[in-house]
Amino acid sequence: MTTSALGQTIAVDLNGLVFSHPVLAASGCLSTGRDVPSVVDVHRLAGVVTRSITVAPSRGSVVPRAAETASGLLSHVGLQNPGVDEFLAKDLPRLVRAKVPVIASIAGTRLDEYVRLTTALDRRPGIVALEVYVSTSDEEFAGEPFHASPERLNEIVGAVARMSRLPVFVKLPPMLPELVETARVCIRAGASGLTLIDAVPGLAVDADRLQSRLAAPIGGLSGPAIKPIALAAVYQVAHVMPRVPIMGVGGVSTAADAVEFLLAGAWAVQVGTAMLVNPSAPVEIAQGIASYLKEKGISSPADLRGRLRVRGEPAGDAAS
Amino acid sequence: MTTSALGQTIAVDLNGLVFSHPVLAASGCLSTGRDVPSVVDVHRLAGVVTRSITVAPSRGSVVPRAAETASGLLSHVGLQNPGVDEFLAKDLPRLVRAKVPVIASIAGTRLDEYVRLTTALDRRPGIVALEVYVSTSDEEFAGEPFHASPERLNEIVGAVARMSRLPVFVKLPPMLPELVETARVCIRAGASGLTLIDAVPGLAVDADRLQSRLAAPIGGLSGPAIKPIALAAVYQVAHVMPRVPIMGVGGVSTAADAVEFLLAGAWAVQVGTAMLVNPSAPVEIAQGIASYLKEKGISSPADLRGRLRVRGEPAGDAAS
Amino acid sequence: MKRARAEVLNARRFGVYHSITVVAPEVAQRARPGQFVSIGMPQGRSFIFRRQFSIHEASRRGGWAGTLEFVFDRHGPGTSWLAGVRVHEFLDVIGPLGTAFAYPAKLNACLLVSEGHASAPMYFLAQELRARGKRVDMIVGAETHEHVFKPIEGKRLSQTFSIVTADGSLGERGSVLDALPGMLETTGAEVVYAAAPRPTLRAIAEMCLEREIPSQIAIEDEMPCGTGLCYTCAIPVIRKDGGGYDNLRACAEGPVFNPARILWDRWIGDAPGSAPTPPEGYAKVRTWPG
Amino acid sequence: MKRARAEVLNARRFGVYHSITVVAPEVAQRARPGQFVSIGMPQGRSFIFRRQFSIHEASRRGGWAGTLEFVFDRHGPGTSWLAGVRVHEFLDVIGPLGTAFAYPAKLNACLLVSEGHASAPMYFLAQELRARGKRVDMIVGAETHEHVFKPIEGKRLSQTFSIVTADGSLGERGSVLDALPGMLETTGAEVVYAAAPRPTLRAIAEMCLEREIPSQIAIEDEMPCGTGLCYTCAIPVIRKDGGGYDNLRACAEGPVFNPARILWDRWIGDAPGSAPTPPEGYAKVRTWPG
Ligand SMILES: Cc1cc2nc3c(=O)[nH]c(=O)nc-3n(C[C@H](O)[C@H](O)[C@H](O)COP(=O)(O)OP(=O)(O)OC[C@H]3O[C@@H](n4cnc5c(N)ncnc54)[C@H](O)[C@@H]3O)c2cc1C
Ligand SMILES: Cc1cc2nc3c(=O)[nH]c(=O)nc-3n(C[C@H](O)[C@H](O)[C@H](O)COP(=O)(O)OP(=O)(O)OC[C@H]3O[C@@H](n4cnc5c(N)ncnc54)[C@H](O)[C@@H]3O)c2cc1C
Ligand SMILES: Cc1cc2nc3c(=O)[nH]c(=O)nc-3n(C[C@H](O)[C@H](O)[C@H](O)COP(=O)(O)O)c2cc1C
Ligand SMILES: Cc1cc2nc3c(=O)[nH]c(=O)nc-3n(C[C@H](O)[C@H](O)[C@H](O)COP(=O)(O)O)c2cc1C
Ligand code: FES
Ligand code: FES
Repeated sequence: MTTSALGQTIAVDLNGLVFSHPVLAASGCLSTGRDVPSVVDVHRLAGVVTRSITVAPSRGSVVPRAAETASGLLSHVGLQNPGVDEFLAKDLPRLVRAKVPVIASIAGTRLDEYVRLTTALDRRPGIVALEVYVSTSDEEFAGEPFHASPERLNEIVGAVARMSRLPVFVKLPPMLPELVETARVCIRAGASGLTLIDAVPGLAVDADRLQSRLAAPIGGLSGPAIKPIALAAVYQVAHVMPRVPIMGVGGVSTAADAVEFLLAGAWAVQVGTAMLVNPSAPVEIAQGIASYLKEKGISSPADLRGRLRVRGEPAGDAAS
Repeated sequence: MTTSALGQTIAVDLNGLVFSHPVLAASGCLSTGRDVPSVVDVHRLAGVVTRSITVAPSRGSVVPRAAETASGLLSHVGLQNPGVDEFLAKDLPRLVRAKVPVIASIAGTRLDEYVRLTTALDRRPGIVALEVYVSTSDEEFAGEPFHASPERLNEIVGAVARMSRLPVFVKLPPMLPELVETARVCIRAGASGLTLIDAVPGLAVDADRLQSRLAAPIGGLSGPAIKPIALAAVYQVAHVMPRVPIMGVGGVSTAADAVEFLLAGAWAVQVGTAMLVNPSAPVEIAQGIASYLKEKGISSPADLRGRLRVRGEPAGDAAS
Repeated sequence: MKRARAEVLNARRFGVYHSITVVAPEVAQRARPGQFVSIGMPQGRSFIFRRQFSIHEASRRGGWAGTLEFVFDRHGPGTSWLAGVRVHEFLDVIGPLGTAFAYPAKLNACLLVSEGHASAPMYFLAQELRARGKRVDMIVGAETHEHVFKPIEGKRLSQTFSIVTADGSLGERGSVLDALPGMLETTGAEVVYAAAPRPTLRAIAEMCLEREIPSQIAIEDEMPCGTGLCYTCAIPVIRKDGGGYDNLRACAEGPVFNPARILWDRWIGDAPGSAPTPPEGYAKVRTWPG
Repeated sequence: MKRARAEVLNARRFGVYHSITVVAPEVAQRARPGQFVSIGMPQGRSFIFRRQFSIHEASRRGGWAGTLEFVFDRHGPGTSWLAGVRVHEFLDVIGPLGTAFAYPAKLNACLLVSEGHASAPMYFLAQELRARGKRVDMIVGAETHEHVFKPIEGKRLSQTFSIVTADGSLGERGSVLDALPGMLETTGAEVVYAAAPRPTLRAIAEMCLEREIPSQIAIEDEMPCGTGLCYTCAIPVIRKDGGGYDNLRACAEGPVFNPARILWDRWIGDAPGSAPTPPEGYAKVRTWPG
């Protein structure tokens, strides 16, 4: 996207990974590159994170896969995707043709799958980074999600980082209370950055029919409802690792939302649910960030980082 | 509340702890018993969970303490409360006079504080149960919240349970991925039940003023936004511990919401944020549950438990 | 697929239904029966999904050229909000979306079966079929006479117009499923188009399969985006080569499907177990459009 | 404190302000100047907090008996929604809430200082003071002439009525702080009442403290509930015995406070560091009401 029209450069540099502006499409909300509807101006996005790609094609989960909640979307698509081979053959070329930087999100259930995915994707033109999805259940380790075990996380992220010449981002849920510790494990294992946050586990119930609204039945909560949760995750990690690039994601719908993430410590943002509601949201947000910076006389998005002033003093003053 | 008018008894029995209906006021949304506004029909509540009480009086945190988010309230009151002695002298008698069962929420920063609180509150007429707040930071253990360490949780909950003749509920945040494991620790340590969930850590940012909206700056997110998260927490724990009473809390605003929690596995619900918006919410919700049961021909709230049908099959069918 | 900030030209009611006509030439020009529009909800609401509505009429000619109409009844917050939208306000419209009903090349007698608001696209379809010289018969079902969708227009558009209401307050008492066998017989239907809630659709599809009459159904599953982005509106559809199935997006590869290719048992029903297993007939049905 | 489903009797505009009058006899009867009402927001919105508005007028007698009026300008979603509320609709009203301005027992000359929409309660207060035979003078500040709150009524209610606008489009150019010293002098004010944004309130309070003129301020901090339940609207107020302070609820123990008892430095300002430290005068001020 040309932002020179706004007289403001809003390019961002995530330790070498440069985007023309700070707004990417989040994983899962712009498929894998096929069938992108014409109402989305793909070439004006800073980048596209693909729906998480698995080794084998996956049909995803049984319907219903989505339910509306208060200011949120609960969904469980179950990583429906064509598999890495077909992605490379059919999807990637379309994204390359649209001249949009691609971040390939990879998901496995075993270490060797992450390795295979990394090998397959690493040197493909058009792919500028990998995003490691670690919320899948670990088939080699009691079915717990990978992020639940520091050892497994270290192993998976370490293998991907070692095999890849691309920047590697790890996508984490807003896990409590170990988020910062888990983030540290990822960075020590070799990750270049983090994507915060994955959708938050949630359940929706149809009281009238006495049934869950999703077949899964637990899905991921996304959209405006989770923005404060995502902001807290970004803030907490950025606070202790100011030099680690973070892509903030969760409820970004407007330029103000994006600025909030940048102030909280994100280096760029990803837009998911908002794009489903307003397909041109990412482009409008990028334009809005440029206007905001201009109005505030701030020279670049990076200058927002760490600029968040905390109101008042630390909480909890004891009685005297 | 008399529900005989509705021709339906909606009393609930939490393994011996009996409430006239399943809707309580959540901790922190009806103070400690003083200054309850006349628009709240205290005596028609199934019970009141007090704002968390500490040994010493606490002034709580610096303002601003609250911000509105999408379908949510972000707040950090910092446990402002009069301290246990004044609570017993001034607040409890008022609640007793209102003839409402009291669940005393207790919060400490050291083991001995939990012990003191338990001793002080345990045999006081009017108090029917204790709710242990474990999101405070552990002064004896690096300042991490108590729920972060299974050992400390075991110690604290064990001590409270041993010293108390009352049912003891432990209130947990929707911690990921260890929620079920943490719940197990509490029950093994002697807790009679669980309260799920505490508000979810969140941050709100004022982009225009480049500052956090709370002084804390991280607060707890509550209200409709978090309902799916709370439902998932209840469902996951209830699924593996069907005989452990759970009080569901998080975004309950309507009778349908309450029914959703009961279907997900809660034995009762607590209402917080919704009461701030609609002071008669708990009473209306209780009446709505009665109507719902009547309409569906279900004889009691307990019969909703475990009755949730999961739509379709388990998620994630592999491609063939 | 175009997006428009479309002015509301007309907002009126008939029976329990609300009708909105918007000025959206780029959408109207391309619209075909079975396709739908996606309407963005206003800001500041707790309900965020776009809402999808079948195109009831798209005027490409005359004084109304460039306008399109959709019709709805109040289900929940979205349609309640829409019911309050007034002339000269603007709507965020994306369309036309999805696949359209295919017109039969050789076959002639078309039976259109629909229930409640799902009848909305059928009138547009009837017009287009008639313009192609086809015979059109219709069955419209509804809960009560107030839910019967435009009976007068239906009569005008079709050879025979059969009304069925659950309470018998208009036409026959019963459901469209009661009326279907007889109408298939009396109208000599060669092709069936159906739009209705899922259980009814399945039953219609099976009646047609048994009789080897090709049919097309329009699906109204929940669609958060409507534009093909989210992949949550999946329908298990048997591959053309018969080897396995794919989860296709109802909003992009649908909403019109050949029911013979839908793997109904994998596509969760509202009362699982209650629907009959698909008859043997499945394989025998010729490819649509016949 | 009563809750009412209150019918809107009148909804009109003056300048940038919107005014709503509701029928709420139980609330109106009890209302005193400085108190406020809490209005519930409609369902289905993403903004859920109740919104608080000062009582601008409460009619206990005459044809309008049992009604009360509040006035607002559009800030955000809540007031935008309220601006669209029409006559005969119903609002969820709780009130009267909070503490009222105290009337001076012996002192006479009252100066009322306010800015923008915070002027709303001052007209009600002026009436009540006049009914008690007090001298009333007013300073009303605003950004532009369009934001000046009811200048004609102000003139009618007060001995001298001083208008100050930031852009000089009406009255003097400047802020109420520029006008205050002069007015204190010329009116011989013995008592000051103020309602304005926090930084202005602090400055007014300090000017009064310096001159040892007792004052009362009305606070408009964000209040999620307004009814005293949530404890998020805390204000650090020095105890009567001078021993420490308590975090009192602005909605219940306020919104009217004696500024001499507020611990301004603990109560976060909008531009911390920019406000001067409280003058020595603090301790000298006599207890209100003087
Ligand atoms: C392709 C398509 C075309 C449509 N065309 C029309 C039309 O022409 N006229 C019309 O009135 N409606 C139509 N619908 C349905 C309409 O889009 C939904 O009912 C919409 O969600 C209503 O929004 P709401 O906020 O009023 O209700 P919601 O809050 O979305 O729903 C209210 C209740 O209805 C249930 N519900 C919602 N949508 C569906 C559904 N599709 N199937 C079953 N239950 C549902 C919800 O679970 C909820 O209980 C169409 C849907 C699709 C996908
Ligand atoms: C006791 C009391 C009496 C009040 N009386 C009146 C009145 O008579 N007339 C009137 O117009 N308003 C009055 N207010 C203010 C009004 O209640 C708030 O501005 C309200 O939040 C507006 O709702 P909104 O959704 O339109 O804006 P919001 O979304 O709530 O706010 C929009 C913007 O204004 C800021 N904001 C909101 N409230 C305040 C505040 N109190 N102080 C500083 N910044 C704020 C928000 O941070 C946000 O940036 C009163 C407030 C209180 C507490
Ligand atoms: C329909 C849908 C599908 C998603 N699929 C994926 C996925 O395949 N991989 C992934 O890492 N995240 C996935 N996500 C999560 C988003 O990338 C994002 O982390 C989350 O939705 C929060 O951002 P949002 O509020 O902007 O949507 C998906 C989200 C949605 C709504
Ligand atoms: C203003 C406020 C104060 C609260 N104070 C406490 C508290 O002292 N102790 C506690 O355990 N939970 C406290 N909570 C959390 C609530 O009890 C509840 O767990 C949470 O708000 C989710 O429920 P809700 O969505 O119904 O509000 C507080 C919540 C709010 C909004
Ligand atoms: S509704 Fe989003 S892909 Fe169909
Ligand atoms: S606003 Fe809730 S206590 Fe004052």
